Amino acid sequence: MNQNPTSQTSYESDNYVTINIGPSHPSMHGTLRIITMTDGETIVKAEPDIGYLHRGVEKLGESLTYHQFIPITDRLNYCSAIPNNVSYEMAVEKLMGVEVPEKAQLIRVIMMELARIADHQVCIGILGVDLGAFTPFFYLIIQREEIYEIFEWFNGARLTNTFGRIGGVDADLPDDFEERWEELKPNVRKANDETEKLLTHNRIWMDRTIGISAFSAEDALNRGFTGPCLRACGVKRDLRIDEPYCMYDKFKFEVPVGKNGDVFDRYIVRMIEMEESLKIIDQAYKLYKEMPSDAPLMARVPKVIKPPAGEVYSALESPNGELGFFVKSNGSANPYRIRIRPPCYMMFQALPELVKGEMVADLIACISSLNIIAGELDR
Amino acid sequence: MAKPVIKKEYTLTERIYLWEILKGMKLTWGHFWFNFKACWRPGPHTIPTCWQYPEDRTREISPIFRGEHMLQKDDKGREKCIACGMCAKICPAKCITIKKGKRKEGEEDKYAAKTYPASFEIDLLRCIFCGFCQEVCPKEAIVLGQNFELARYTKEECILDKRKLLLNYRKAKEEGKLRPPRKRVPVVPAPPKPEKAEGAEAKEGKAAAVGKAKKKSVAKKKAAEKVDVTEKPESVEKKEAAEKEE
Amino acid sequence: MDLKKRVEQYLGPEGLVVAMTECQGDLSAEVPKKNILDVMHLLRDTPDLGFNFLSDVFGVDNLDLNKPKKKPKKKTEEGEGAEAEEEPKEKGPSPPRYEVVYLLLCLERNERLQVKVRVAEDDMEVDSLYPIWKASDWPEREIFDMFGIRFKGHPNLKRLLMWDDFPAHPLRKDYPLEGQGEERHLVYDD
Amino acid sequence: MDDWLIAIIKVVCIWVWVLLIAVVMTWVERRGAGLIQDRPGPNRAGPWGLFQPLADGIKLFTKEEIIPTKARKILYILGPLLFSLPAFSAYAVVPFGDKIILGGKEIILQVSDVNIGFLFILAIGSMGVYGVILGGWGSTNKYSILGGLRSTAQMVSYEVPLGLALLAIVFVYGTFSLRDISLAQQGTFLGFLPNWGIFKQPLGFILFIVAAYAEANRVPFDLPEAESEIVSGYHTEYGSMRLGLYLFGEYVNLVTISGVIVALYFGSWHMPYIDLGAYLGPISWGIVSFCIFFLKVSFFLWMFVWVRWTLPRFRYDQVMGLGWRGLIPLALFNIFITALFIQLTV
Repeated sequence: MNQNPTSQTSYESDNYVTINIGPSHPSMHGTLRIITMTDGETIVKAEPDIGYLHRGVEKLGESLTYHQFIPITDRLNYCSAIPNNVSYEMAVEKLMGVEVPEKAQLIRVIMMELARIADHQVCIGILGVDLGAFTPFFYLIIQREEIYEIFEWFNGARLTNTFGRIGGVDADLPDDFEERWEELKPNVRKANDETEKLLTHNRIWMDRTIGISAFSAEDALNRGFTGPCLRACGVKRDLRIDEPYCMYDKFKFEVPVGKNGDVFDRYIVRMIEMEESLKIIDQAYKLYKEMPSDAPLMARVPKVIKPPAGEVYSALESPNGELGFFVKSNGSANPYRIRIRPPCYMMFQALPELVKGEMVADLIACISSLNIIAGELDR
Repeated sequence: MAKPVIKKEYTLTERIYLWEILKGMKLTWGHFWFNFKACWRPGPHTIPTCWQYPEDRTREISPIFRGEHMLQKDDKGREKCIACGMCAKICPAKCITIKKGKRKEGEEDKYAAKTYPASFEIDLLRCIFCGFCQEVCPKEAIVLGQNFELARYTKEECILDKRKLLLNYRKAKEEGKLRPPRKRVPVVPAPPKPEKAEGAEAKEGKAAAVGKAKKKSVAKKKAAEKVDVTEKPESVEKKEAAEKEE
Repeated sequence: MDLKKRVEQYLGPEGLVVAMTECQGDLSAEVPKKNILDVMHLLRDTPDLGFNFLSDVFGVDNLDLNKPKKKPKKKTEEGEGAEAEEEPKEKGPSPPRYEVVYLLLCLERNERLQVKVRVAEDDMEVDSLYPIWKASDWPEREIFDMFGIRFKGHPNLKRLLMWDDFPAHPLRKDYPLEGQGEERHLVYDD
Repeated sequence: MDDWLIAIIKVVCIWVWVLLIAVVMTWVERRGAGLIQDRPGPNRAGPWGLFQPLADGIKLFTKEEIIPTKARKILYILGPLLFSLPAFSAYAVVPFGDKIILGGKEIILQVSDVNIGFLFILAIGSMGVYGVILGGWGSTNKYSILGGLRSTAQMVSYEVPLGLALLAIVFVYGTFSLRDISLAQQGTFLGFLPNWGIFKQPLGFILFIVAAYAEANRVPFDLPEAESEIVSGYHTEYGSMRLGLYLFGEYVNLVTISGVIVALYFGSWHMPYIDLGAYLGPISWGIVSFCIFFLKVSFFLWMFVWVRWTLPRFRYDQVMGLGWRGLIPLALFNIFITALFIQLTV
């Protein structure tokens, strides 16, 4: 593309209207801002402007100890805090060379997959709301509440879980987990089913999503796409399989792959991933039950964590894509530099290309389907 | 293994709009009818998925919910807190300030240990409810209770002093909503160097990394055992915390 | 053949790799700053390396690391309390202050490689990777925003997270955690 | 009693009645949405939350009226009035019952039985678009202008299939008067079906109802006020009672449209198979016919709510495509078939 989409050119033109969408707009997730230049309703140029939720998390991390940073990671992707926690913990554990006990890893898997379901539910629900279908959102969000209930009984918080500690997890699964899980599973399936019934084959929905903001696999890789959005483009890449962590290589699950990389594919990929997550949790819980009840949940880590000097990067497959933490230590009790690689950061920068030539309504659908979370976008 | 998920050809039923719309309407009607019937149930909690919050408080809150803080007392009604300052040190939001006081003669029935917090303040406006303070507390003195109704009229009310924290404890005790004692998270047993009993002893506080769930002597013994030598004995840390406070 | 040898084999002869370090299995290669584009082309196009995915780009400020190791735990307390004692230029050539780290990924073999470029304070310009990977668009803008390192050839190098006329570069180690009291003044016309 | 007095009483009664339905509709909509979405909906104000509209009304009335500095004042103020006035006046030709005999005087339950009732509805209905476009333009807000433009294009486009669908009805009944059409729907059709318009014009009914949804800016055609895209469309900048008038006008429109649907396609005040008028006295029949009509209208009002909370929203170009490429050819085809059929049978 010879014309660079994000370059700053004048927004004044006799033929075009400049519309400033955001930072406070009903469908801007968090506080995003997009300056669009439209020809009628067709977008000629769109330029995202981020930073309205910038809290300086990376700078903040340099002043906290390794443990104190865990609650801060909750606030990155607030729709699914647990993968954020785990990703950071994994990075520090890698830096320290600590092996996490298997049972703790299983608990992490179970909780992360629950968080993945919750995240996808929100994403699809919001996508529906942004396209005018309110009802599926509520069917999905009710089940998310049940998932949050499990989180609450696990360690006392619903949204900002502060899950796990460096070297393991902070609590065992609650006693009634199985009960809750068996109750939750069919309900999640039912809610997904109802969403599918309301949306998937509805012509209005199909018209609104199929072929919208389609992206080729090549472009997506060049742009650094990861996660469901990359898989929707037809690239089968899932860190859970490609770079297994947390015993993911022991579970059998499928990775859905789309073809066109449009909004519809992203939606379907997420739908199927939820189903696969349910399967993973089943398998993980089976393995978990086989473990002795007093199996260790924490590795032996010192009370004050002072990793040896060095720098590592560790990533996992968050619901949104590759979520990586780069941690550099200088041997002291505070991390020297923490870099967060949020998945939607890379995807959002491709927005100008994604929505070029689409309409304003499609821009909204595109943002929703990318699942942009301003918290992790701006950090 | 990749799943083909795409079906881009519109079928006839998809083409004509109406069939799928009617199917969707049937589904929403099902929900409507179910909830319409539920509406007539007595009591505030009619529709199963919704709690009519201020009236209906039947929703069970997890006993380990991380809500408003309280300072616990022991069985004899003495304050457990020893003002070691661990909570203030670990707090990521730096919302706890403690002033240490020395127990005088004749106050043995008020304070459990030789030191006690002369003042103990938690700034709820800063607190992020991560629960680290209750994890590090060696005496299980500070815990997060089940109260989630934190709205106040003024900023001053949001600063919990010691009186309020103890009041919270009394209220929770009266309502039977005390937090259950901490469960120990089993830790990987130490490498087989010392042949002392591990199984029971090796269980450490909830988060071994930050927690100090042990009696002092045991903790010290264990610290000596540890392979990772970065750890300081507890007393040193405590001193540091106290110093920092000044 | 393991990755380290391969990288050395392809990059070494042209002197394109200064040093290679390994930390917990993460391999990082330091390359000369002026050759970064060549290195990236080589890394991407050599079939044996095939690093075709740019995962992330970010900067690191090594100011505190380069300091003499007298007080190793000086900034454990209040973030950047050290701001007051401006570190004067040490005698002798101190190592370049900044690093730009590129995280590369080979999708076929699932190998990761960190490529590092050291940036001295007197020459804060690095070639932009935008022509190779568009993924480096925003990360480079962010580095410019946070560290003040400029990228040559970047089409739209302006601040990303902070507002446009923000006076400082916040992720530098000598910038205080609490900020310096910058305020954004929004000006509305009429 | 003088005729003009009767007329005034009728006007006032029907005005209040329509207003009341519209008010209750705001409650039904939110309560229905709640129940469909597994939540109770507004249930605090009064029994079952029935006073919620009242509370909303008080809120809207007592809010400060703000006119944006850069707004074009006259247009801005004119917008909501021009929107709500036609909405109220369109109901004048829609019947709401058969007739009632009071003091030997026959009173038809309709404000005025104009013999060009259809044309009146079409004409007045399309007046409403002025309010929308003026409000959108007068606000000097880009979202408002987009909303106004969307609304205008959509209303103008869907007038055509609406008119064509009505034309087929005129073919069938040979009159423009809604009362005459209502009267003609008594008895049975083909021996076993009620003699209702929907059985004579099934395709026409579908076309009409789709076009009517589009005219009323209801989901799935609610793009003029699509809140996820253009915030609130043409009434983004409005507040207090001016916003209230817009919202209110929409509900009044719904009542009118439901009334027209019932009068044309669902046998007005007739029960299927039973001619109640033959068994009841003149006064009681008047009341019963009114009730029957109202029940039918309520069903269609509920349909609006029901559909709204089921469907996603169209995109602007898709709405236009559906209108011009889908509905208009179908409507023409419908007219052709109807004309052919009438020609063959008569």
